[in-house]
Amino acid sequence: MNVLYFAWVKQKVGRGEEIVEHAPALRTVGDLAAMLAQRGGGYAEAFGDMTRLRVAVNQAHAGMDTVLAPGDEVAFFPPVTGG
Amino acid sequence: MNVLYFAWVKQKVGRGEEIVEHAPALRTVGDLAAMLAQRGGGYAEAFGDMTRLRVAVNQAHAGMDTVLAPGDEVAFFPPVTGG
Amino acid sequence: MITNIHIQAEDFDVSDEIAALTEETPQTGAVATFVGLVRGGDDLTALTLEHYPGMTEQQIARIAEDAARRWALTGITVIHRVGRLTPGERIVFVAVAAMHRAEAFEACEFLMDYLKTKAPFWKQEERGGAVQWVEAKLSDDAAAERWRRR
Amino acid sequence: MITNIHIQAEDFDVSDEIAALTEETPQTGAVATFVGLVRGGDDLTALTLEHYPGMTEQQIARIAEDAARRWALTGITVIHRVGRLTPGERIVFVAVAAMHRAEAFEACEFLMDYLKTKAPFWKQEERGGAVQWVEAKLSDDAAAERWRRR
Repeated sequence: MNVLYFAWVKQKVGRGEEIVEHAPALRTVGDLAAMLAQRGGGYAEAFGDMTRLRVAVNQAHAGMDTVLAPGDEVAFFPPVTGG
Repeated sequence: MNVLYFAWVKQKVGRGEEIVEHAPALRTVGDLAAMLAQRGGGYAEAFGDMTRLRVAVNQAHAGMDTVLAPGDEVAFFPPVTGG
Repeated sequence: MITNIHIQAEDFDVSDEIAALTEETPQTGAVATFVGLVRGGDDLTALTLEHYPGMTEQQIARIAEDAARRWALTGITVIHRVGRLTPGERIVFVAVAAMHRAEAFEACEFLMDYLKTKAPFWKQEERGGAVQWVEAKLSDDAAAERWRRR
Repeated sequence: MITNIHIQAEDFDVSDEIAALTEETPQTGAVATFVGLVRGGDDLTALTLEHYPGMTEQQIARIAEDAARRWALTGITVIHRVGRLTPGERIVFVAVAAMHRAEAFEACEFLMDYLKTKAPFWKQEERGGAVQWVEAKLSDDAAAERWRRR
């Protein structure tokens, strides 16, 4: 899966995107976020409080219980502040 | 008094403005309109049905019962159709 | 509050007008504008617009003052063209600058509703060879009327 | 219905954009536009905007389609700038062309409310030397929410 980060999420994890292998333990977006939080450091900061984050799967708004599949594009970002 | 005509009122009476001497018989806008209607021809056509006309005295919207004074600017025109 | 009101035969440039309105008001964050065009179709050849010089400018200035009292605005520009205009040409322009967008939108719509119904302009239509004065529309009166209740 | 959507670092010209939108739609009588500017004051030095390439364009296209279903429109242009912008610079532009003004105004405001609340853009503020991400505003959410009830 291609995992993307935007705004302060990108700054905290120190990168804009990375490849994460799909696995049975990463059934949902929530599983992926918990795994990323456990990496510690900037990841723990970014994913420590998931209420502060929004997520999209394959460029559509998604939730913590959205089920993941191999090849998915998963993006984590703060609430949008456009215009 | 300076009497102004706009749009089809101007076309019917054949002029854009004229001087009408203030007189005791022309106490109100209604008196002036009735006098103009009695001239016949285009004036009778323009002033025959006053419900089709709007009036301004000294550039402020007025009515048939608005009282006239020497030196007033009186304008007759159809309902506006701007923009 | 900057207010620009022009009744003119000449065309105008929307970018220039917005720039003139916002250059001197650094607190402006939002500009809502409206451009009215001569609508083609129905065999329309041209419109000719007439106004009441003096009264028209005065009425628009009063409406602009009213808008500035109702909403927190930083600037208003109103341009209304007169004379003969052909399909596709610009007739009317309103720009309202404000700190925030809700105020800019509301005031812009308010000004347009009043221009359409209260400002002394008269419109003549040419279709083929025939020329006819446009009748006032009730839908425009209703649009202007809703601002009274607020 | 013409739809133009651009996410770009470059500035744009409002007159050119309106002309491009109306030239091919002779039935257009009304163009409502909105220009959002970087508001000066409060020591703001600059804004930096980031977006989600691909998703942002797609979301805006969907919102434009939604607007075209709700109102009788002839064209929509949305331009949103990204990158670093200083006070007075244009950030966002929406133009809605329609036969009549009420539809143009409503759709323009609708698109702006959605751009502010739903489209994937993130804004960073520079004040003096300090840089900070802007938090989402509840007032913007409320503005977008009102369109649900219609």
